[in-house]
Amino acid sequence: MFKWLHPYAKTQAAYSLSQRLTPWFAGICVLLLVPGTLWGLLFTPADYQQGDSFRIIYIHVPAAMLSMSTYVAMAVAALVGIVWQWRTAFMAMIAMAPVGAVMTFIALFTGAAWGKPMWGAWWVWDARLTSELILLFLYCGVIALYSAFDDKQQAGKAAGIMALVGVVNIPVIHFSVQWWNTLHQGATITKFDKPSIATEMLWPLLMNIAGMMMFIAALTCMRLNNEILRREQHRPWVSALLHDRRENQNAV
Amino acid sequence: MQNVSCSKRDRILFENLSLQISTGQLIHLRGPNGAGKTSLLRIIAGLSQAEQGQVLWNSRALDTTYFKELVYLGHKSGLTASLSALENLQYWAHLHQAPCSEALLYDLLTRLGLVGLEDLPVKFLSAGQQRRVALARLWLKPARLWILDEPFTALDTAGIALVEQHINQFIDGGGAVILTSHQPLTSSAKLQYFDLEYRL
Amino acid sequence: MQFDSLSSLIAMGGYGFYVWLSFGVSFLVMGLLVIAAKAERRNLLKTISKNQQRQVRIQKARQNGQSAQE
Amino acid sequence: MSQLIKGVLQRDLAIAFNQKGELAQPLLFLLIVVTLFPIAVGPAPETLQRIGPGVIWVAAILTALLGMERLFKQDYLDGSLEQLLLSGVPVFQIVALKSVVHWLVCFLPLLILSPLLALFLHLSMPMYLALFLSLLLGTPLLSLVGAIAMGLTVGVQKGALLPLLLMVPVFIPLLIFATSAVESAALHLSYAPQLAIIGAMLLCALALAPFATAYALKVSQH
Repeated sequence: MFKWLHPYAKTQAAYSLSQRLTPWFAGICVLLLVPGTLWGLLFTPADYQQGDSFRIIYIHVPAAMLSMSTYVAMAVAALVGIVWQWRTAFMAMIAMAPVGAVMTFIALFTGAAWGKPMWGAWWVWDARLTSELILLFLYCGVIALYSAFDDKQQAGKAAGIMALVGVVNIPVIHFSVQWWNTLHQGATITKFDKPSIATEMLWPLLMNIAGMMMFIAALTCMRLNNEILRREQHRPWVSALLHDRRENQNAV
Repeated sequence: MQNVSCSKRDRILFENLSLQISTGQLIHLRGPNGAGKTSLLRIIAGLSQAEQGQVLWNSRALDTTYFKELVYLGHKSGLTASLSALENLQYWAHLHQAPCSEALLYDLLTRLGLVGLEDLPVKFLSAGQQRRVALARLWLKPARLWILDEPFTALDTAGIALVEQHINQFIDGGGAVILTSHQPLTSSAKLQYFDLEYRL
Repeated sequence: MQFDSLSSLIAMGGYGFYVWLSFGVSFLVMGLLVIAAKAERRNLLKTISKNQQRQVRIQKARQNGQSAQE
Repeated sequence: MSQLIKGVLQRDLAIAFNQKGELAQPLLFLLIVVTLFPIAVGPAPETLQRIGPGVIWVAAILTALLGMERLFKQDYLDGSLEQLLLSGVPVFQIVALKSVVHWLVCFLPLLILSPLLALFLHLSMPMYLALFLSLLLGTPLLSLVGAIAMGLTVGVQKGALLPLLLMVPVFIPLLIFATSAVESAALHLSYAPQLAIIGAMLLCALALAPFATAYALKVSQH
C-alpha cells in the first residue's frame, strides 16, 4: 500500500493522477446520481407513514453519511501528511474540507425541510441534527484556520492538527449529544421509527449514496489540482504543462 | 561538519544550496534584503524545515545533541519585556541547561557594561542594551555552533568590538559561526563569505 | 411511475414544497461547488500564464539592456 | 530536571503577576456576565437555579479564552518561543507546565470565586458541590485543549475569535456533561458518571494535548 502510494507524494504525479481520474469520477457520478434521483422521486412508492415527504431521504441520508466520512478521510489525510511529511496529503485534506462542509450543509438543510412537515418545526434540537451542526462548526474551524495563515504549507499542517483533534472528538460529541438529547426530551415527537426500508426504496438510495461519493471524489480531485497549481505555479513542470496545453489548443 | 541543500516556500528563495561548515570556521552570509538570509539561517537552526533537502550535523539529522551544541540568536531578542535581564538569562539558562549561578550572571552583565541594570525590567533598557543582554547568551552556554542573525544591530562600536573579539576567541577555541551582517567584519583569516543573490 | 400527472408530481402528496426545496437547494449548492472549482482553475491558469509572459518580458528586457551596453 | 521545572514555573508566574491588572480582568468579566443574567431573566430563584450552572460554565469558557492569549502570544512576538524550541528540552514538557500555570492563574481564582457565583444564582448546596467538582475536573481540560488552539493560532495576526471556533468540539461535550452533573445533583441523583466521563476526557487530554501543542508551536515557526 505504502509503496504503491509513495510516488504520489510528489505533486506532479498526484496532479496527473487526479487529472486522469476526474472525468471517471464525474462520469460515474452522473450515471448514478441522475437515475438514482429520478427513480427515487418518480418510481418508488410513497411511504405509508410519511407519504411523499420521505423522498427527501434520497438526498438527506447520502449527504449526512458522507459528511461524516469525508471528515474522517480528511483526518486520515492529515495523519498521513504529519507522519510522512507529504505536502500533497495536506493539499488533499484542504481540498476535501469545503466539499465536506457543503455536504454537511445539505444534510442540515434537507433535515430541516424534512423536519418541518414531520415535526412541525424547521429546527428541532434532535441528537443527529445537533451532531451535524457541530460537524459543520468543525469544518468551518479547519477552513478558517487554513485561510488565516499566509504561508500555506504552515496552514496545511495547522489545519491538519485541527482535523485530528476534531476526529478524536467525534465519538465523544456523538455520545454526549445523544445523552443530552435523552435528558432533555422535549414534548414534541422527536423520533422517526427506523423503518425497515423496502427493497424498491433501498436501491435508489444506494445508488445515490454511491453517486454522491463519486461527486465528492471528483470535486476533491478538481480542487486538489487547483491547490497544486496554485502552490506550485513557479515550478518548471507547471510551465511545461501550460506550454503543452497551449500547443494542443493551437493545433486544434 | 554539516551539509545543507535546500529550497524554500511558494516563492523560490534559493534552490539546491550546499554549504559546509567545520570547526574553526566563520561564515559571513551576505546578500541584499529579501534574498533569504534569515530563512536560510532558520532552516540551518532547525526552526523551519526546508522544502527539499536536509540539514545534517555530524552527518546525522538534527536532534537534541545538535540543539545542545547550538546557540541561535535571531532578529527577535527572545527577551521578555516585563522581566529583568537577570531573570531572562536565568530562565534561558534553565531551559538550555547552562550554568546560571547569580554571581556568574552579575559578573557577565558587568563585563557587558550593564552594571546596575541587572534588576530592571528589560523594557526600560535601550535597544542596544537589550541587544547586549541577548548576546550575553554567547558567554553562557558552552556550544560549538553559533548562528547569529544580524548580531550587531543597535550595538555601539565598543559593543561590536567586544562581540567580535568574543567570536574570534570562540573560533580559535574550535567553534564554528554562521552570521549575517550588513557591515564588514574585521576579523580573522578564517573568515569565509557566502553570498546569496536576490531572485525574482 | 408513481404519479399519474405532472401536477400530482409537483404536489408530492402535499409535501411538494419541502421535497422540491430540498432537492433544488441541494443540487444548486452542488452545482455551485462545481462551478466555483472550474472558475478557480480557469483563473489560476490565466494568472500563471500571465506570470510566465511577464518572466519572458523581463528576460528580454535584460538581454536588450546587456546588448545595448555592449 | 526539577530545576528546569522550577525555573519555568517561576518565570511564567512572575510574568503573570507582573501584570496584575490583566490578571484581574477576566475575573471581573466573569462576575459581570454572571450578574447580567439575573437582571436579564428576572430574579426568580427557580429560574436562576435552572439556568445557573449553564451560565457559570459558559462564562467560565469565555473567561478562559480571554486569559489564554497570554499563553504563547507574547513569547512568540518577543522571540522567547524560538529560544524555547531550540533549547533541546522536550517541548511538550514546557507546554504542560505552561498549561499548569494558565490553570493556576486563570481558573484557580474562578474556583475560589465560585461560592459567590453560586450564591448569586441560588444554587443549592448539593448543586454547588457538583458544580465545584465539575469545574475542578473540567477547567484543566480547558487549559490543556485551549493550549492547542493557542499554539495553532499563535502565528496568525487576524482572527482573534479563531480559537473559540477551534475549541467548540471540545467545549460542547464538556458543557453537556458538566451541566448535566449539576442537574442530576439538583434532583438528588448520583452524578458520578458525568464526573467520571469528564475525568476520562481530562486524562486523554493530559496524555495527548501537550504533544499536539508542541507540534503546533513548531509549525508556527515557518
